[in-house]
Amino acid sequence: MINKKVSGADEAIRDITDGKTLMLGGFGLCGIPENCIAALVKKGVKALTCISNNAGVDDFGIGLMLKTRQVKKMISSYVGENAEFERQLLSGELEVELIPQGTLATRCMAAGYGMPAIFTPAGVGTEVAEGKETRNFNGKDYLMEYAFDADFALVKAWKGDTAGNLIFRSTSRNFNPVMAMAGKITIAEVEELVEAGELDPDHIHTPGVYVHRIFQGRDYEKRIEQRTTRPRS
Amino acid sequence: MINKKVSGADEAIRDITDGKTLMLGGFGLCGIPENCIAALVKKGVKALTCISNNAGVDDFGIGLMLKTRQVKKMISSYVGENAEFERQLLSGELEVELIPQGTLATRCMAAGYGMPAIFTPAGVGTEVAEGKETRNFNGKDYLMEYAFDADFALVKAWKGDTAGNLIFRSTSRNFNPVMAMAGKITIAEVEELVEAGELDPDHIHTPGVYVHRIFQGRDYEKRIEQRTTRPRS
Amino acid sequence: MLDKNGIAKRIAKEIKDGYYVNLGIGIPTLVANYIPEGINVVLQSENGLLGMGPFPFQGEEDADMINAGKQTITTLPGSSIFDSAMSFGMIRSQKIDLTILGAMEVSENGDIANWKIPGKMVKGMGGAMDLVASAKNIIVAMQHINKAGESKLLPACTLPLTGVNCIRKVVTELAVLDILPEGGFRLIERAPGVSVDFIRQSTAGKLFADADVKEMELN
Amino acid sequence: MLDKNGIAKRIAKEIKDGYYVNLGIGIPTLVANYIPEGINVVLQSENGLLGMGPFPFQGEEDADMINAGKQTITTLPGSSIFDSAMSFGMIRSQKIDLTILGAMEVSENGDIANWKIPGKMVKGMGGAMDLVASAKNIIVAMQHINKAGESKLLPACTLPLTGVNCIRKVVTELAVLDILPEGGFRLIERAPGVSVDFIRQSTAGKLFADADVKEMELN
Repeated sequence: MINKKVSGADEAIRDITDGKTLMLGGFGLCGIPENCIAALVKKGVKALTCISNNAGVDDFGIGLMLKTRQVKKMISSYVGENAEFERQLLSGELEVELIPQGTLATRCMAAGYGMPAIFTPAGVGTEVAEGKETRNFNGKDYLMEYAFDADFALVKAWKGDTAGNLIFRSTSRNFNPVMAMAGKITIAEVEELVEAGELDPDHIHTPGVYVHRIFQGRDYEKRIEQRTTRPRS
Repeated sequence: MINKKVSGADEAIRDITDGKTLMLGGFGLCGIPENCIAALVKKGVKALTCISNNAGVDDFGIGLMLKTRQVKKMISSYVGENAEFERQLLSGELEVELIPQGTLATRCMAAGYGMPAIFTPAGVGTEVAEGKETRNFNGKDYLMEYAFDADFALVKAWKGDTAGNLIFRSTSRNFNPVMAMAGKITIAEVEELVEAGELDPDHIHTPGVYVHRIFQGRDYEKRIEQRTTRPRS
Repeated sequence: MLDKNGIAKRIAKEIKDGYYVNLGIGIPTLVANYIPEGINVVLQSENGLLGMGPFPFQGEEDADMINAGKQTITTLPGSSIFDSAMSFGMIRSQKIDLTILGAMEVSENGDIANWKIPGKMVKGMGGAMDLVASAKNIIVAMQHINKAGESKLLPACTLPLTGVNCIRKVVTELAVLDILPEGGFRLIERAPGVSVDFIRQSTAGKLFADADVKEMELN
Repeated sequence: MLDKNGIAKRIAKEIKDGYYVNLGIGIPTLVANYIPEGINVVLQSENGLLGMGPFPFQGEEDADMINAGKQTITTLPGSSIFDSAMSFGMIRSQKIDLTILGAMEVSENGDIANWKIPGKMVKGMGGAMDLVASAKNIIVAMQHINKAGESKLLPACTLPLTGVNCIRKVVTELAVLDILPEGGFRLIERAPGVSVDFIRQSTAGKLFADADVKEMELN
């Protein structure tokens, strides 16, 4: 097997430089690459384009990189939880491209699956369709949307092995597997890194071929956005 | 949960009638829906269009349905192991459409993912491209290939639960998950059927929403085509 | 006139045994509380879960287990987890029988606007555009009139659209209305104590209403 | 002149540390036997496996664990299993560093034919068309001349094509040849004991050969 293990976040992101395009996994604050984000903030790399379903909250997730003004452009589907984001957007400091969530996911998958473009009905007849090719199949209109072209994908998994294989836990899976497939260089941080051979080949969500670097993350905060509970009756 | 359990193969295929289009999972004889095929042979339904990577061997798999002349048309990628198939093809008794294996898989996935068409470079410049739309993206030519439209998908899994969730074992996974997503009605036969709740939600390959009927198969033969071994040294 | 729970309760009656249902954020989420006993329904959450269960007990919240509203939730026996591409794959291929979502405006030809107020609000569309473009059966849960008393059921939407010609049923604090294929709202039921005249006054889009339209039954 | 194992042995020298490799049926399968010690290579089998291991010991064959040639095989520590769509997804997105496959004919502009002889043989293309259309690095393992002594390295293929302008290297029982971007075979190495003249005679397509082209080293 090919060994993908690196020492940690700093080594993993060593060649992420100003102006690069990054995909970041996660939905809300669930399943985000916390260690990579912290390392990017520490490194101070700038003018990034970030493809991520959400933009974090004011003081966590991608929000940390917005605060330090490291992000030039966000490509997201929903950014409703971040006041600093909204401020930068309304002031024109931040470019934002909002696209449907399924389109976001499928454009990642298209990159990982070597499909240059896909068709989706999402956004037909709306401002999302402006400037895009529309095509009718079987009486229904679809937009043609292009595969993403990202320099790096930063994903977070539950378990991984030195061969780069990843297993996700619960709904922290979300965008992580499709982004892992889509990066030119994919960096995976995991809660538990094991030796090749310790994961069941049938249960691997992302095969190691898609992962270029893997490291065991630390100090995971795994913040909860909406702590909803029910009383014990 | 919604209960998808039926008594067995006969009940599962009850509404497969003459002239229907079926997808059948499996690669070679690995992971084929043995019970469903036996029930179709018993029922004697005719003029079927079968979408399957292979056509079985003379006396097993889809080969059994070729022997009984139940198949009008095969859509496959490789059919090299079946003399009866070759005879029917050369005599003109059987229509055959040979398509690249990746195109076959991706046209299934397209159906399951609600994408009317996909782009693939496979077959550009060959007879596979005849009559198809070619499109250039970033300097490379692709064929546009349409999603399959199958009345039924017949798949074989290792374990399944009454909610229709499926888990596959080893390389018997192959086309089964993508065909399971693609059938208008999907019938799954499993080696072990358990109650909903007994399978780990993180390890399910095919979510139950894609499966309409599930039953515990029996008398699995699981024939090996090429029994290759190495000596114990 | 219905409160939010009343709207949710009325919508719950539209759910049939064996349905896979996607519930949007807000009022739609409340619908889960009113699904009748004996009806087997599987809730899809588009972040990647089929078989959404109730909120966890206090102390059992799991940061890795949330719904599309980012709320901590639980699974049920038979649940499955999948990635975002598969989640929207099953939405596009119409494996979800019913989608219930909120709206800021709906038009008489079935257009919907619910994601953006230019210059004021830019939260994004999330999965709403995918859902409305794909679902075969969509119910909108919304307020019939805004705080200024203006109708949100319009001849044409004024806000940026989420989807066109896709909504077939609307449930508001005042009424249940179908949107006719040829255009126009058809009044199906009145909320308790609400008159047809008041509904007519509150509907800016074309309204078709019989004088004797029945009152909702909520139990 | 090389036998099949000799061809496989020569091709194995092209494999670099860290490569993901797809091996076709026939001679390419034999390549796995000659991968040098210390070179870490992961073999992909397009039916859905990364990390193909050796054949199982007698009595340990598993009908569920086969390669693309339908042979019983094993996994290695770090293997992963996936479905056919993902398998060809990773092929199309060029995650596989090297593809080795057989051919019936190759042309001087890099076309390949290996799936059909009209009226005689109709086995199908399997995954070959996907592989040749997608891979960035393809080596063809083939016979230079057929049993009648006719060249299979042609100005243009006569059989139905598998792919166009995609092959860059060919290893035969006689030689290693590159296919030049501008067209033509360039002789890189001679098999032991084979003369440049014989290779020239055996190559119907345009051949570029220096008189002093070196002999292969196989060990």
